[in-house]
Amino acid sequence: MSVLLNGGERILIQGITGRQGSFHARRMLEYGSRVVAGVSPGRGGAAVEGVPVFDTVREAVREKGADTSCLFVPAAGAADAAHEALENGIRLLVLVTEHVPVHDAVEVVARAKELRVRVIGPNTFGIISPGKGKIGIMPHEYYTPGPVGLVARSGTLSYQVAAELTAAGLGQSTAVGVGGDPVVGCSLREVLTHFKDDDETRAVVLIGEIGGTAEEEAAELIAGLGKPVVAYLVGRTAPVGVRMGHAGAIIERGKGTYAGKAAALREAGALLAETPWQVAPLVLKSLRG
Amino acid sequence: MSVLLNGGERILIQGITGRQGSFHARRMLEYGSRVVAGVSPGRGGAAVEGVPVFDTVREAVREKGADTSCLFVPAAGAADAAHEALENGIRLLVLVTEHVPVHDAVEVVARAKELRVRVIGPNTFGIISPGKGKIGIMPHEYYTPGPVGLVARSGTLSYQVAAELTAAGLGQSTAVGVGGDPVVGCSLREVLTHFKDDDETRAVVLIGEIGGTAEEEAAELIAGLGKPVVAYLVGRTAPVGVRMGHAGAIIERGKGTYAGKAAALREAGALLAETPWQVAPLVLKSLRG
Amino acid sequence: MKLYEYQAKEIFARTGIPVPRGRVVLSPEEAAQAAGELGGEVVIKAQVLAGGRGKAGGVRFAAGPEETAAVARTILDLEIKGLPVNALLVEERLPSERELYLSISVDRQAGRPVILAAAEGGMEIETFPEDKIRRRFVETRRGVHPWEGRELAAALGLRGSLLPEFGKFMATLALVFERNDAELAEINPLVQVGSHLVAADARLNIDDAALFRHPDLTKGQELGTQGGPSFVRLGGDIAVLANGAGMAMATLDVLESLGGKASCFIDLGGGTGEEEMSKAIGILGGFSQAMLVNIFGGITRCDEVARAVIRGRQAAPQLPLVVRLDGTNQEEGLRLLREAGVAAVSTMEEAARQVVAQTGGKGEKEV
Amino acid sequence: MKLYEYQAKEIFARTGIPVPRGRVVLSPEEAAQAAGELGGEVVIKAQVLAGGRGKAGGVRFAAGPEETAAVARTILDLEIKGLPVNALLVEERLPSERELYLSISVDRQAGRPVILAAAEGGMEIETFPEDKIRRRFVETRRGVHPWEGRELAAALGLRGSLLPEFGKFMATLALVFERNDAELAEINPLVQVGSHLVAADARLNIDDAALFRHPDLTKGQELGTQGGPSFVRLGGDIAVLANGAGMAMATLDVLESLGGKASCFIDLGGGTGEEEMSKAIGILGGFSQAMLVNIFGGITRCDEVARAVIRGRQAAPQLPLVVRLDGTNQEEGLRLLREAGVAAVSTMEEAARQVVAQTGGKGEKEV
Repeated sequence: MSVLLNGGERILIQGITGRQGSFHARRMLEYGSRVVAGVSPGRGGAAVEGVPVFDTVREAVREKGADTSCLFVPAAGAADAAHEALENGIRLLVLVTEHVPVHDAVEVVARAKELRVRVIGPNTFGIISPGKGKIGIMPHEYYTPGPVGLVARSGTLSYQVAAELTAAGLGQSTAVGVGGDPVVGCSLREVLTHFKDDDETRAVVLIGEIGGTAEEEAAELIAGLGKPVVAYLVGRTAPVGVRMGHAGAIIERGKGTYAGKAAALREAGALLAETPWQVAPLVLKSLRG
Repeated sequence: MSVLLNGGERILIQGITGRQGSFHARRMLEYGSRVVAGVSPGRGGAAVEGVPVFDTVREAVREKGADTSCLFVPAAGAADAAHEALENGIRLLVLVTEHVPVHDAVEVVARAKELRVRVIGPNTFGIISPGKGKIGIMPHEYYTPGPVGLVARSGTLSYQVAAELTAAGLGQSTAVGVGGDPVVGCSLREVLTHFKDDDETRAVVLIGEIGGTAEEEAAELIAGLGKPVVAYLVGRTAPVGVRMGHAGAIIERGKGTYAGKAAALREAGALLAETPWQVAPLVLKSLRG
Repeated sequence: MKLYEYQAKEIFARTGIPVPRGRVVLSPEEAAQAAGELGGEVVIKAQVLAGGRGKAGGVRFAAGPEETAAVARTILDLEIKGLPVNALLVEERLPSERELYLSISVDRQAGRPVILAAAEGGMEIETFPEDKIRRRFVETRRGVHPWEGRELAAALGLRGSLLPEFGKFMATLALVFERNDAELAEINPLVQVGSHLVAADARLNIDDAALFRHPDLTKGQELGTQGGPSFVRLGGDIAVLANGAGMAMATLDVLESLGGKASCFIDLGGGTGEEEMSKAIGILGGFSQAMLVNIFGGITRCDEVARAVIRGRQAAPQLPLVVRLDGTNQEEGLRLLREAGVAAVSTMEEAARQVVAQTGGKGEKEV
Repeated sequence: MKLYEYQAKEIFARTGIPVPRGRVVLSPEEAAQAAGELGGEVVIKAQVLAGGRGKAGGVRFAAGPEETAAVARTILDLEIKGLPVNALLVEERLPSERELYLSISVDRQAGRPVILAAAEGGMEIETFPEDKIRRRFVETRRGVHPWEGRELAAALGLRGSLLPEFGKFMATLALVFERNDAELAEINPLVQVGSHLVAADARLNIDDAALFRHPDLTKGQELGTQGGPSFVRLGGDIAVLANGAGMAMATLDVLESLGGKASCFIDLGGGTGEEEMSKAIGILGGFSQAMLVNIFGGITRCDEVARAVIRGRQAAPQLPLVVRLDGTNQEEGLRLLREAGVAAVSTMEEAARQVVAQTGGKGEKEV
């Protein structure tokens, strides 16, 4: 078993004729993911990397049975494309697009809840179950199958940690990016519940950052998880009230400080890494321990 | 049994301190309806006709257990007040207000459906089960208990017909105004289904008018009703494309003509009256027949 | 309230819907000037609130200021369905490659807005075969997204860049519909010019009941908007004052079956004040041979109607008047009328027969 | 993007939220003129994008043009949290009877907007005791209705005509929030003047990612908005170029624990073009002793970063540079750097240690 993915997904790429869409369609196909269709309004009838392109999600679902979408549509049209997926029967939506307006994200996430569609992102690198499949943009060469479940808000930092784990001989059961934006469809906490039930996952790495209270809420589950958790938090040195990069990590109104998150995680029983290269040793220790 | 009302309603008057609200609160109390509270924002703590006034529906429901609202709030604030009722647990909402913008009515009706609240109106005279209770503005002196179920789009015309029925010795089980506006919460058709199941109702009078297709849709139920139906339609001489008064009766795009409605009703087995004073004789005939 | 084409197009353009370049003019001279500014061929369109304008000669083409002035003069002299032509819209003539139809209106039965689209345009939607029309209901709280337009466009057989173009267009029209409390927003034809879509015509009807929140749209409105009495002009000789649209229509039907015909009627909305009522009665008297007041008071109170009738009648004291009052505060109303020397009859039937008799109708036909 | 108080108030007023009479001025002379026009007592407020303005002397009262000019001069000479005061807002001083707090912001955990209200105002909401704050989540698709505001007002203990007033006020603030893609719309204090409510202060922060649909709000924006790289100034001496906010923060944390400190950093958003990247690198070089490029390419491609580094470096060729590239197209990136004479290190840890050593940091502290 793996988390969120089962390998049977029939994947649609929304925005497949774009630069990122076509590049990552090829990369997903290389990795063995079943990309069955693309959508690019006005480009219906074309093909990208051998994948047929449709004008609408409706056609892609009808003609190719797509049930999962990986969305690369630029920010201005991302919410529109996401709603198209939601209303046309897509069950898992991986919203890779960065810079989606937060009001748009609120609407997409709210509607997805009503329709019970799982949304990962926006601003996510996606999901990878090494050796089984991937939906997203992570450089899959750095991942390898194994016992560590990885969940992160940040993309590149999680690649760094995955690479460190792999280099230390620690493969990953599934790595999930919940997305770096303020409002996302799936929380750190929710991914932990999946790891809890996953036989293949024997330890969990949680990569968090300042801002919001997602880490504190996830921490509440750690004691009952039955698996060791290694947490790595960034933003310890970030000034208060300054937005740290695009992702919107920001300490506001006294919420979301490094100290508060670190304390919550530590008290819940997580081991805390202070650098990316401390993560793998702590995981090894916790698995032995 | 009676239709829509059971006499146990705990009635709230929204807009009770206004001219219409206070006048009709008194009239409802006179008729024996259980008016338990009024709402008039900013007037909380006052009393009208001995009925306590609250600032919010929330308080009226909490303090007095109101479950039904009769709404007199002027058009500009009617939708807001209606939503307040819907979100605070009111189960039956009689929207008397005229001139509610149709976009507002669409939202109120849609939300009521989600919450499974019954909405009568807007632009309705309400519901009366003679001798048992009334919620609305009809001049109740013209009604008397009896076997005729009456449903109408128009208010005054239905008073006229009720008076004719009463004068002919034909009392009414329940009289319902669905409201004269283009979009209403409860259709003629829906009221017919209630009359079908009502033991006290032995014949039904349906008062319709040109515009829309509510009468045609109601006609579909007449054959299976098991009770005679007398229909009276107005607007036979109305010019095409002209809005006939406030209520918005209008023949548009070839839909809603007198001829089409009359044919549908006649074919379904209804007896057609051509004047208000023909209704009672036809009912008598159908009950004998 | 119906807006003129040029008003509708102003609103469309402001919201982001492409419309032809052009402007509204009041004289042949202005028309010529507009044609000069626009250059090339122009289309000159009568600004009247009536359908069938094209068939009546109200839409014509011209090239250059001179021809435009001549055509403008001709159209300004027209009367279209009884309406004078006071203004013209002079626009660039578009090199249309395809004509479509697109509208949003409120569907009474469904209780929500519905979008109608067709891959043909230019003629009245009523004449379209049903199988050529695509329908899509609007979930109002969700709004209309461009993807819904793309699906509709695909169903109409549009391909390529027209698909996203139609999607944006439809979403924007839905915004116009929503923001302006429209009953109808219609583009017919919607034309394709190269890879773009342009609203060649525009209709926008605003819900009278919602005008209070669109102060910019209302100017010089008096009767026929919300709150006041609703006034409808007909063709006969009996002025009718009734309360409620149903009662009003019943009265007209009954008059007709007795051989009479109404000249006009006023539907007194529930709660109309005495002042407004008496003003309305004064107006009605102006073009009628007799007047019928037919009131069954519910929320309307008979005493107020009686006072209004007595006051309003002063504008036409010689006009034969038949009054029937029933319902709320009936006794007081009848007493007031008696004191003012106005006889009231007791039933609607009797009232209708009397007024028809007074205007020479035969009043004999049995109903 | 944070708006200045006067900009926020313009938007508030346009949407129907009452604000004090007043105007923005740039000099003591203009301030005096404004005070003369307003008459009576005025309040003069520094227009800076920083909290704690009042404590820093940036909000003061005056009466009459002369005193106003003097006060304005004083405030214009201030520096508030390192920011110069370039503009003042001169407003009528309101006879406030009560101060309230009202805001709408996006709640990350709930995934939707939340309204906060309190029956006290004027101080920072962070300092309010939790039990004085009333919260209400917004169902965005339904919008915020006045009745919700009335319920909140009742919960705050407001009575009488203030109840419907607060209801309308809150619904209008929600409109401002929604229509402007706000992250935060805050009124603190919201003051009662007679039976009315007025926004005495105003904060409006717009979502950078949504600025593309608010062209009216953006002028002279270059860095820091969506699409381009995100630039943050810090206090140290090492310029940091990283991709992804998480990686950037990790880099800063690691530098600090090794005894170094970043002068500024740029988060290259995924898919930033080479041109933009090299421009960003040029800017960074300007106020730093050394530069650290730390990239793990996912959607970012190492070869593009390498080209940008080589180009951008031309602006400061003497600046010590440490590069670490990993991930997508890594080989090509490393080859390009080698050819340009730039040595790349292979791990993040090594890169951090090298750059700290080059700026005199001890680089010894174990982590």
